Amino acid sequence: MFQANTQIGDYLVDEHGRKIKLHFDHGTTTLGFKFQGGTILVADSRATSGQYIGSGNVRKIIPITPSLLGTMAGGAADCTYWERVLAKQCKIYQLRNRVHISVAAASKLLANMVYQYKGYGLSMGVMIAGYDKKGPGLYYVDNDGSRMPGNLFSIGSGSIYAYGVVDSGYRWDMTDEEAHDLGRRAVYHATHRDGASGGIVRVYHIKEDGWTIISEDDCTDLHWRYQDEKMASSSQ
Amino acid sequence: MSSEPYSFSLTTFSPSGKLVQIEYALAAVAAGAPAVAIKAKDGAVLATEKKHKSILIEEHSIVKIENITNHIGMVYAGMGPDYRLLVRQARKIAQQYERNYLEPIPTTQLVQRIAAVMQEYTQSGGVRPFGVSLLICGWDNDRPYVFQCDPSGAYFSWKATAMGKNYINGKTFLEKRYNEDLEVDDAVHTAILTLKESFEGQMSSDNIEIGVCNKAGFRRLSPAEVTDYLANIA
Amino acid sequence: MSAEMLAMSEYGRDPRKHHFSPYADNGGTTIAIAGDDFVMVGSDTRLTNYSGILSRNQTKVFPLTEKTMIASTGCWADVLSLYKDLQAKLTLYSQEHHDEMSTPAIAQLVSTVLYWRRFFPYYVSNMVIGLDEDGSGVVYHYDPVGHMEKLRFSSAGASVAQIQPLLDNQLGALNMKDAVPPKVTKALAHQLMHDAFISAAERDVKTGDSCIIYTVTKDGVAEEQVKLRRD
Amino acid sequence: KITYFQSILSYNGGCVVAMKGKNCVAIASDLRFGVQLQTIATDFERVFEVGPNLYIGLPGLVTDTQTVAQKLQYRTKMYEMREGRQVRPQTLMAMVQNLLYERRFGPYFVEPVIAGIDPSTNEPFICAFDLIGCASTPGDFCVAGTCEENLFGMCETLWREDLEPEDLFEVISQSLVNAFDRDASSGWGAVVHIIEPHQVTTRRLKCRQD
Amino acid sequence: MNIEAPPLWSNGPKPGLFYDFPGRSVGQSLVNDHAKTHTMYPTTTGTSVIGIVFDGGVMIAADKLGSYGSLARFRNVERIFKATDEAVLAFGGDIADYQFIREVIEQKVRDDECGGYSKQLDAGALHSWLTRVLYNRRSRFNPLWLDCVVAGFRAGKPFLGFVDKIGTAYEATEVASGFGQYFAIPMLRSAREKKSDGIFTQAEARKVIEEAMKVLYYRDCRGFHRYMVATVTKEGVTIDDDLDLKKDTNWDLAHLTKLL
Amino acid sequence: MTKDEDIDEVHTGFQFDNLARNNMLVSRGIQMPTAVKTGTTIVGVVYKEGVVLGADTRATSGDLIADKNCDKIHYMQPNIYCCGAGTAADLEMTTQLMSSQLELHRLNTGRQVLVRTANRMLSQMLFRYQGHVGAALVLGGVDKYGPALYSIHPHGSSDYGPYQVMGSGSLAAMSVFETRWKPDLELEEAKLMVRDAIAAGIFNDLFSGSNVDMCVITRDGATHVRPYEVANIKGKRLGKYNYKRGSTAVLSSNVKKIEIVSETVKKTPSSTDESMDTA
Repeated sequence: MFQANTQIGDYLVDEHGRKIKLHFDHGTTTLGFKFQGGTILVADSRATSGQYIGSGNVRKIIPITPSLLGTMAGGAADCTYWERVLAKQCKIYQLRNRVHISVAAASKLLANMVYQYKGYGLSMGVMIAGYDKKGPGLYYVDNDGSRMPGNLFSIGSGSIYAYGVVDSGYRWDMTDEEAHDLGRRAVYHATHRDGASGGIVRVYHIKEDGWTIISEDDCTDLHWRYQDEKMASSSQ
Repeated sequence: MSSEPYSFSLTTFSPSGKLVQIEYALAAVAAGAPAVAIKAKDGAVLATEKKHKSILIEEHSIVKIENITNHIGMVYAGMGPDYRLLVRQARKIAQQYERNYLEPIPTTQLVQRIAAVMQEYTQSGGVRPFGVSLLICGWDNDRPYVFQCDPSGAYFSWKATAMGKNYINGKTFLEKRYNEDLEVDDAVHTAILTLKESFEGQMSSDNIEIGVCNKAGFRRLSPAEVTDYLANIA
Repeated sequence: MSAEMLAMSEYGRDPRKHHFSPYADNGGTTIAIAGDDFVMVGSDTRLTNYSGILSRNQTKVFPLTEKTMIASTGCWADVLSLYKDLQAKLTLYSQEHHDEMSTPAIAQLVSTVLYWRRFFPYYVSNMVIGLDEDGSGVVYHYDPVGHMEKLRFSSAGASVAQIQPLLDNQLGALNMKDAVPPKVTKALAHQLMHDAFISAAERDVKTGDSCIIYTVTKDGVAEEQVKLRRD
Repeated sequence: KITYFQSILSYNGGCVVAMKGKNCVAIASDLRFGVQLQTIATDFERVFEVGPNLYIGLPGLVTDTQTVAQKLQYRTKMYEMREGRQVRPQTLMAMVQNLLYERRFGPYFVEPVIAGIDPSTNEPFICAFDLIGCASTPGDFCVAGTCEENLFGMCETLWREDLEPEDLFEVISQSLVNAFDRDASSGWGAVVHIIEPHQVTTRRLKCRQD
Repeated sequence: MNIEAPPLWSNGPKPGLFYDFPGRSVGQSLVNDHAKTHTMYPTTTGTSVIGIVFDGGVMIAADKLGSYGSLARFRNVERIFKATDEAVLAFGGDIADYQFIREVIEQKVRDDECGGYSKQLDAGALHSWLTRVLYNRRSRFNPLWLDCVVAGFRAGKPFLGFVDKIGTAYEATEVASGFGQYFAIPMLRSAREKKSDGIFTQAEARKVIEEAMKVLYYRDCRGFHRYMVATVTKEGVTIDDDLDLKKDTNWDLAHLTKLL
Repeated sequence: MTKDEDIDEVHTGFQFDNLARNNMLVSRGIQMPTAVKTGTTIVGVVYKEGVVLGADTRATSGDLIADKNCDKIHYMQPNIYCCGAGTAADLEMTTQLMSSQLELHRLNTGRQVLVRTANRMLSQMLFRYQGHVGAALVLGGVDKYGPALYSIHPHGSSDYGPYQVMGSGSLAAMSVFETRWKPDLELEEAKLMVRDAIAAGIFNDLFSGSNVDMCVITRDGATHVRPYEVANIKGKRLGKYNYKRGSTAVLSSNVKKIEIVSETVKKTPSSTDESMDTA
């Protein structure tokens, strides 16, 4: 199906040299961190095809098992497809071994899968997060097959803004509410500054008993809410 | 010219604060064939005497009243060749303005710019002032305009004026005859009569020229039309 | 400009300078709107190559099952092949299962089929529309390599940029104070689709001639054709 | 190679739309100043006042937006002083055309949009240019900027004849806001000028901030 | 411009930038850079084919020139052939590819006959089959450089279809390839629009086809005056294979184009 | 010394001050934006007493229709008109410039301009720019030698003949003339032929569209009819998109009153015909 020397891009003009606009949807600010209360994943919901906003309502946090989540940054189809494959593998693993797969193993499976396609032009920057017997787990996996564990990742074109906010407020011993708010604020600020992030800020929390959706707020509501807070605090 | 003091350069002031070359240019104008301009209620009229040095000259081969644009006309008193250069300049200026602003040049703007050209020749090295005064009439902004432009670069807006040989008589005549309610036809008559003040010999369509400007634009009258006007006066 | 067009034309050039591309952009626009018990999908009927109209009467919506249709535009050769491939797969499925595949299952199938060509993609803008198991309308929208999204309304193809903001505004009630999304009736869906195609035909050279609007309900598919500009 | 974006015209983002109404015109723009996807400022005005009821929007590369705005200011002020009259919209159109076409082979990356009311006739006037000064003067609306396709779609459906100033405001605002909400490089606030013979109403809109 | 910033992860976007998928950067330069390795081109070519549906049948026409670049190399090439009683095919593009596919189709038809299948291939079937063959070759980057016009019957109804070298296929009441698309299609369409019912008789169809072939001869440098017309009706296929336009052409105009 | 040109900041000739910067951008891989092109079908035909010119009215930028009703038949002189295809700005400015030069020529010579003069001046100008000024023209007019019709190509070559076509729809238009043209056409025949040729372009070429414009030039002058025929009517919308006043959320509002020193409003009769295509 694929010849290594055939980069499809060479043919994205028609025979008269006119460009063929082949845009893939892709997604953009995702954030994940571990703290005393588990793992938090936050993501925006915008998918852009070129400059055009293809969708404002994409689920960039993808359930893999009841205790595992994956995030999506890069090519939307790449992430959804391979995380779907991963979900299947995890299910098989569970059926074979009668235990939930660990975060480490799941992320390793994914990294191995995409490593086979290294150089083929996949575009993925994902986090695999969950909770297993070692406690909260968080792994970064990308399309080259890189995989690494960590306490805090942000991925996507808006990640630099999210890092700024989350780094300034991050403590291991945050309460759940503080963690939710920090994640939400970080991604909100990323959506404000990054053109390719936006829509809805979704906050997921993974604890021992699985993941839950904490909140899904429209960026615009958050903006005016935070704006009001600023006004209120400055007027005091 | 070397006999004159303060003329070693064309652009040097005399102690009394005059640029004598400009005065000489005005003298050339005053010696030129008379020209008249009258603003009427619904237009404006230019007229000039066009006497030929020899009866052998083809009368209508030379014209003095020229269109600058569709709505602006011009005539002169003084030196013909200088005038023709200014006509070409004026046409260029008008065309350039129209290309810049997609709107026919307003008469005032044309006058300003042509006056600037004339002024430049009073101040630059190696040139002499133009030996002509211009009468420019045009129609824009729903009304007629009449301007005079002198070799110095000075310009004036007139209700009616005359220049060239015997211009004082002409002006005096116009001061008597002019009124604000003139229509173009009357203005043509008045213009012819003004020329007559100093005209020697029999006036005919061969030796005067008339241009008329109104809403529809400026045009030089054909010899036949001039003959008609002359017949009406006689 | 004629010189340029001639240079571009097939036979105007030195034969050795022909350039092969497996892709072409054949235009076309589709819109889909889902209601509670129906789903409406429309396409324009103009098929173009780079400067001319190949056909004035080519729908871009194809039936997959009795309650599912696919709307695809883009590279027409890919559209036809994708459709044939899906037809084959659905035939196999129905013969194996003695049942038609459900709309959500087809939606997932389309995503996977598209992704299988990840490194030599089908150049198509796709929407799968149909009735789900509860009989309510659904629209699935795809990018060329199979990223799928379930929506209530969407547009795809050449004029998507012209049409989608209007749908957002009129059906999503975005950017209007105190407005709530309206209940999507057949009349509303039809009106919006009709007006959106008219607007698109005004501004996009690749959209025009006419539009065919299909309404899928549990009773079957109704079809209506509306004339558009032909220039 | 820098990266993907459609053209240098969308490097900084921004869009402008102008519409005719009944004895009025409106011109509106977004307020984003970005560098590719990074939003630098959300209060960047790209619509400039040229005369009491004459405005010009200059979407495109911001450095050129500012240069062209300044050059036009110079030219229009000189015109006003020389001729002792206000610049008419048609005259401004000619000026812009010349300014842009002079750089036919090294263009400014702006696509201006003019909206105004002719002071002598009170006729509404709108026009739009491409980057080398080809003017089009439609009777309904003009759009330019990063999301012009989106804007065309909105305006084409929403615009109708004889809009009163208040209705014109709603139509132009809804067209603009919904159009740039589908565009990653414009938005973050909008400003709308409704121009009537005797007054200009300027409103800032509450918009999405992502 | 933050152009030198490293990507956020390998193969990912640089800060503040879009993702850059391989192949995103499309442009003229790519065409030229890779033209050598990936360009396939026709050598001996045939130009336009035109076709039209009339009341009770289909008619197609093609001239008989095989061009080698600008050389009018072969002046008696048949580009139309009868496949079965219900299908004729005409081809523009590379003559060698045409002869190859013709061979294949003729063998298919013979196989069907020998196999004793009762139903012969009709135009609809051949059209569908061609779309698969051409799309398949296109997908392997080894295209058959052809524009195919398939005329005849499908399920007893007149059928006229088109397939190009990448598998773009459609049916229409008038089709044309090459320059025919520019010159002939407008003529055929407007001729049909002038008829209130939009239906040509066979004689009318023949007339517009002749007109169109004439214009193509006048204006297409790769056009020719000798041409073939194939007509498919219920009665079967007739091919007029030795037609000549020369006597109908008029070059008086030449005297009026002296440049002043 | 300050000249008028400096005050107006208007230069005769092209400015290249942005060129270095723009070339730098190109070298960094940035795509240059495209200018509006008028894909266009334009034609002209000579008939017994004069010339009929025709054009469509669509201007495109890429696949987008930038202008639905642009005027492609440009005035050159009372007896000469010129249709243009190619880069819209080039056409507009080239014809404006030439029209003004021809006007000077007319004033300075005091005679009606010959069509051949216009042809020569245009082709010489385009030749000077070596095709960089992207104008493809059909030039027609009537002078003392009778009707004349030229087509001029962007590189400066020109072509004389009884009918001419240009633009992306030219091939479709050509098919009409090739089948129907004959010497000594009557006016009505010529108009119909031009109409059909433009319509062929409008309906078959994607980059030509909207209306048919026509200009008939005879010895007595020219009549420029715009539109001659509305070939396509915009469909009627079914919905009414009225927003309740106050629907749009406003952050701030400011009203600036304009002091009107003197007001004389005159109605221009021509101002209504622009809105023709918007119904």
